[in-house]
Amino acid sequence: AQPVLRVGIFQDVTREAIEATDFLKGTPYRIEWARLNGAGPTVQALGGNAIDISWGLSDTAAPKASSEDRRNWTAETAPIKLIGLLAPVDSKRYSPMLVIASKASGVTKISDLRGRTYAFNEGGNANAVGLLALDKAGLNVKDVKLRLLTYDATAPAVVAGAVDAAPATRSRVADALASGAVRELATENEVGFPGFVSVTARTGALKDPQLSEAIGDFMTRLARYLNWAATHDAETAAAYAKAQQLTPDQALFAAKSGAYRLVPVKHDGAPFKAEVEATKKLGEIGFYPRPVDFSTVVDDRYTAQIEAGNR
Amino acid sequence: MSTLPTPRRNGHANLRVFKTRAASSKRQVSTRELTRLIFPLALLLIWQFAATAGWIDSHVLEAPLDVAAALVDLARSGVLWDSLVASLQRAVAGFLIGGGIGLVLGLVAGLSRIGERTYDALLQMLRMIPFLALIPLFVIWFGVDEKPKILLIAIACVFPVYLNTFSGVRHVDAKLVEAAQVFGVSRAAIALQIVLPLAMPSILVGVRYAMGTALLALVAAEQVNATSGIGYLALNPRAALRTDIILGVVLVYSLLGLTIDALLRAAERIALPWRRTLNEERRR
Amino acid sequence: MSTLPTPRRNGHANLRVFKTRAASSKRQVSTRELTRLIFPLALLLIWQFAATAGWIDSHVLEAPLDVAAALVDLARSGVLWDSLVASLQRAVAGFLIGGGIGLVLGLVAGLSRIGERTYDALLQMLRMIPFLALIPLFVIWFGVDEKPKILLIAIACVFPVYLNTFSGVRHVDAKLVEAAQVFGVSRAAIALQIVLPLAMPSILVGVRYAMGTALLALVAAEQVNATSGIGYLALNPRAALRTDIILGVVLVYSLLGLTIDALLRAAERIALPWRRTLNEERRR
Amino acid sequence: MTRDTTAREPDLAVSIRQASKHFGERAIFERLDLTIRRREFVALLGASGSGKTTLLRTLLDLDSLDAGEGFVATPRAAVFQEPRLIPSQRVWQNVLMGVPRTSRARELAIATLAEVGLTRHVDAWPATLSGGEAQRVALARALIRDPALLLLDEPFAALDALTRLRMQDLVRQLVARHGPGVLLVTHDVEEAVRLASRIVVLRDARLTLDVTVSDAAGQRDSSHPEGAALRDRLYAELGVRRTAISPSAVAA
Amino acid sequence: MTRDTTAREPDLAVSIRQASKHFGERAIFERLDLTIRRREFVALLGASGSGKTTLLRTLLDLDSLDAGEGFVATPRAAVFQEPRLIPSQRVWQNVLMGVPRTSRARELAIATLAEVGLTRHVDAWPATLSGGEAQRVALARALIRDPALLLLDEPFAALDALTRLRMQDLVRQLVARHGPGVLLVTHDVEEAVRLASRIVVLRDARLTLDVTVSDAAGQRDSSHPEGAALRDRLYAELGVRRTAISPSAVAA
Ligand SMILES: Nc1ncnc2c1ncn2[C@@H]1O[C@H](COP(=O)(O)OP(=O)(O)OP(=O)(O)O)[C@@H](O)[C@H]1O
Ligand SMILES: Nc1ncnc2c1ncn2[C@@H]1O[C@H](COP(=O)(O)OP(=O)(O)OP(=O)(O)O)[C@@H](O)[C@H]1O
Ligand SMILES: [Mg+2]
Ligand SMILES: [Mg+2]
Repeated sequence: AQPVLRVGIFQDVTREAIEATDFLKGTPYRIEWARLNGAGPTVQALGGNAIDISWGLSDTAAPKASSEDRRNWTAETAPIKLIGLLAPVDSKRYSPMLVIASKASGVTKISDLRGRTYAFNEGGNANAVGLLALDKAGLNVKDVKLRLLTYDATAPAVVAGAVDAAPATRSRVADALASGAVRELATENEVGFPGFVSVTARTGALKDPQLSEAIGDFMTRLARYLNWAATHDAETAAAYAKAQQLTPDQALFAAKSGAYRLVPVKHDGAPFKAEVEATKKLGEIGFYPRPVDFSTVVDDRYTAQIEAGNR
Repeated sequence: MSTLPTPRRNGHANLRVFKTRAASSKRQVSTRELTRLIFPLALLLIWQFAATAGWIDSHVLEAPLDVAAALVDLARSGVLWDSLVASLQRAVAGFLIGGGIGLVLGLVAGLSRIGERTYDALLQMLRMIPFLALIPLFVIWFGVDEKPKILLIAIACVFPVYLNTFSGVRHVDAKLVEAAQVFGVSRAAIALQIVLPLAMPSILVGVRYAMGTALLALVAAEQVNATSGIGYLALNPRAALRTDIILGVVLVYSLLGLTIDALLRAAERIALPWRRTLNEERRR
Repeated sequence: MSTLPTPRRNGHANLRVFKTRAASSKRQVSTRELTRLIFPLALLLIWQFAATAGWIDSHVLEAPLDVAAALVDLARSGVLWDSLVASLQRAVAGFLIGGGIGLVLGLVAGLSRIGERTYDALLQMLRMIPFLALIPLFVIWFGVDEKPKILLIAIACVFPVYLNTFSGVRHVDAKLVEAAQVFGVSRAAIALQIVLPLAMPSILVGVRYAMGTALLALVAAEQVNATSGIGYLALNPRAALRTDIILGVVLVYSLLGLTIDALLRAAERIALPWRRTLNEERRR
Repeated sequence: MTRDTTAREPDLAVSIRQASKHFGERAIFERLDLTIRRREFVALLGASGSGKTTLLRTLLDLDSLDAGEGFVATPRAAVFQEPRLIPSQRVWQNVLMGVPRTSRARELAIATLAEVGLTRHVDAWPATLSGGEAQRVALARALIRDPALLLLDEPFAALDALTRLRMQDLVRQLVARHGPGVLLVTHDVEEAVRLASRIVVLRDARLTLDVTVSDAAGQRDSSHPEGAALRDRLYAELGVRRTAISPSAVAA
Repeated sequence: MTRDTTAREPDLAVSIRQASKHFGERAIFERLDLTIRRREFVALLGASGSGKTTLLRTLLDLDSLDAGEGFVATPRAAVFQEPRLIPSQRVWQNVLMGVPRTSRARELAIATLAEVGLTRHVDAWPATLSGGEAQRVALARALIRDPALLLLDEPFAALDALTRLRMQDLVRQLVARHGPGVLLVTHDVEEAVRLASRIVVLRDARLTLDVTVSDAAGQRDSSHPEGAALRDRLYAELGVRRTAISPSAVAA
């Protein structure tokens, strides 16, 4: 029988956009999609054998889970591993994550945040960016009034002035930025966050030869598709307009800011080094409760397949 | 019990007379039912008026008409309809399973102390488990298909029905049950033909609540691998930016609430015919 | 109503005798109460046994002892205790506000048709609104302090109490109310001294449910700016793969459920003394 | 209907005219006239299901008329056909229903309960009372006050002969003391003859009989010819043929 | 207590010995012996609150004894002091409580309801019945079956004279037809004398009187000396002094 590859995603539009193209046609395996709301459920689904790979899980999720477990994972015991990184195509203009402040707060730079309210949702990349931003300005969480909010509530809270500043996803605050209700303090790259998301696999799936092969094929196709999509905003935008009821402008913006390339996690590559660097930093400033060795949650076996797809 | 008339002070009181029979005709009653909607509609009007007059910042609260517009958009694109169908299927399935289990467990525990001793404490423990916290476990245990969703809804529905059935059964007039015992009515017949109907007012409260719970549990259930559904719409990451869509979904839920209310009122009239006669009599 | 004795077949039946008075003494009753816990404890034992025997994968379901160990860790670090205190304060405050409102609204709507017509439909609509979807709106409206949390809990508590009070009041024996009217008892006294106590069984079901709802609403409420609290713990993203912590929190909730159950049983005995006498009589 | 007859006739306890009441198709009473003055003790006889309770309910403002006009004096007191005790209140609290809770109130309740022979049950819950005890509590509840109109719906039905005589005496005393208008529903012809100053019979939706009973005429005495004749007439109206002259007059 | 007396005495409907029952400190009956044979019609008299209903409840297995031993025949049928109709079932369904629902069952119910004069109310809800009508439904419910023991707790209390006579006849017919043991609680001495083959009085927790009544001795006739003596004795036992010989024997 045909093997089944179960792929976790975060937004339906991801699936709709790729299925509108031919990149996944004729796979020797069947793909089952699972939309999961957030990093927590995704990690659980991977760990609980509900999905095989996640497309789009934040790069900090696996190291975070390792450092939060009773003991740090080793390369052998890690139940999930990053098998590829997704790098923003245009991180200058469409840097996915940035730190914003509400206009009313009068905050213009990060160092102004001392004694002010500062919000993020705990555990995810926003948390990491939030801490790195403070660190960059020589502050730590004790210098601000921390407000932990849900992901959904963070941006509205800044816009409404309920908190002074917060890390946020650019696409969520684009309108508010344009109207001047909030102002940009820093992008993720500026504060030293690599800004990758990942393709993360269940270790059990990697050990299964049939599935592993399927994943390899999928990685090639994914890399090809992403390269194509980066130059075909209009098509992706159409998917956004359909799935999320966006206006053409909004959809185009979402497509551009959602454009990524798939890069391997091989140990000598720049992305890997950036990640190791960031992981060390995040361990120091307390995002990870224990120092983590990034290489324990990485499997670079698909380097060749990814590079094939990128050619 | 109908409205209490104002007590009269010392002296004399005229007798009340109802001149015409027509006053209590069917049509009259259903018009009266509609007066229930006056207040919600009035609130809606005030809200719209305040929004139009600019007293409410649209960032804080969108005007009803804008909300309606967002809903119309959703409806036109077919999303709303698909979501409703997908969600209602899940909700109904979960409600039937959970409500059925709650009813049976409540009936048995209410009727027999052995049943109560066996599982009442367990259910009192289980009912406190926040189903939101169960989502991770459910993903691990049951994967990401329909199963965990329906199960989650079913679990949420068990408890309101169970609690109300149990209490309703326990407070059925023991004298009536005694009479039935004396006349040799079987335990099953006592349970089904006497206790169940008499506990029905209480059970229907549980059902009413469970129907609501089923829809609420959707919001949690549809966080996992749902591509449509009103729960999904409610927490759609996209929707978080648009208060008009959030409020639109809220409005959809409210209307479902009204529908459930109407259903349950009808069910009450059908399930409690002996009360209906009395109330109508008394209302005159 | 107590357990039904098995109906006897044709012929003769011996009379039942209770030989000693001691059989119904206080101690006896409370021992009997403890039998409620046998079944949950047995389940726990089986679960532990299955886990030790290796029948259950620990990734899927941790053994009770491991869960307990995780809890002990949490407790030792002080997190558990702080969380409990923080959460219970919120829950109690929200419950008192919401339950109080539900009680008053239910009583008024149950007693007067005008009250019912004015706001029953509105409440039936409001109760359906998924409070998870409300979180962003609440942050916008009420900020990120304690206010939105307590409000969220209060809202969740209004409806179970309201529905049960309303139904309980409506199903109070109209004959008793008639008698009180005839004897010139004031409306307020009828409501508070006659209807309220008689509707108490139903109201207590609502209270029981609302106490659970208050704790459940914590999970949603404590997503907003909480750094402690059992709701926060329940959905703590850190616990992503730590089923032992998730289950530990679930266990804490269960134990709270048992506590609430014990409280409510005591409340029932106090609030319904006239039923207590009867039941004890009948149990002998 | 709204003209104020009170001012003109302060002595009336009940005055209804042309009153009609239907349940569905069935007329319970039709164009019925009834006047009861203060101090008047009216006994209402009638077959089971003839509408006696319904008539009392309209006088108590619990049912409304389909047609007719009239008024009733307030305050009213009643003993319903069932005891209607509040199960959540102890016996003495039930007796004090609607009575201002002054410091003496409980004493008063206890005294009244003593009169109906329930000293032992002052603090009992209604659900533990026997049928006759519950009925006596309901009676005590009516006796404790000073009504302008007293409505009694078979108040002695569940009582043994001795207790019944005592209760009848209590009602007589209350009537002598406060002089309300009384309407007593009973199935016991002897009881009616012994207590009432006027007897009416409800039959086929009308008051088919309305006779005054006076001590002077010897009507209360079953061995007196007047008394025998009255009894015969009442039994005849109720459809019963007496095979023997049968006054069951008993006294404590 | 468990020895099987049934085999030896199939003719017994009730046999209890040394039975005691307390509520709290109070003894309702103490070391009470009572035997009722099939075809025996026992009337139980006693003051309000003396424990008659409690005794019936133990015989119905609804209350248990504190001490004593005995057995009662089954099947049993009963008319409780209150009607105890199921409000959620129509009158005819109430009558058929516990009766197998054969195709003829409803007809049978209608026929029985006709006998108690409730043809009109066959399909009514119990809550719409008058007090006497409800009591007659409860009576019909007992009359429709063929019990070994029939327990009647003041079954005619809410009925007018005429209806009461009819209902008494119906009970007599049932007893003649099926021959159950009967225990009838009543407050009406005349009724007891007229119906019963034996009369017992419950007083101070004991059966203080236990007399057989026979047609032959003229005891049922109030004008006969034997009858008058029996009545005097019963009234005396109940604490009532008869001012006049007063048989209220009436017939339809
Ligand atoms: N709510 C109702 N709906 C329909 N019929 C009713 C209702 N209430 C009473 N009735 C009918 O009206 C008739 C009169 O009832 P009512 O209770 O007044 O009788 P009553 O004279 O008091 O009889 P009893 O002596 O048996 O108490 C009865 O036949 C009864 O069935
Ligand atoms: N559950 C109970 N708890 C305490 N006392 C009770 C209980 N049930 C009955 N009693 C008391 O026992 C006594 C006997 O009650 P029972 O009902 O047997 O009297 P009865 O002879 O049937 O009187 P009546 O003729 O008034 O119906 C009463 O005084 C009553 O108050
Ligand atoms: Mg009546
Ligand atoms: Mg009795």
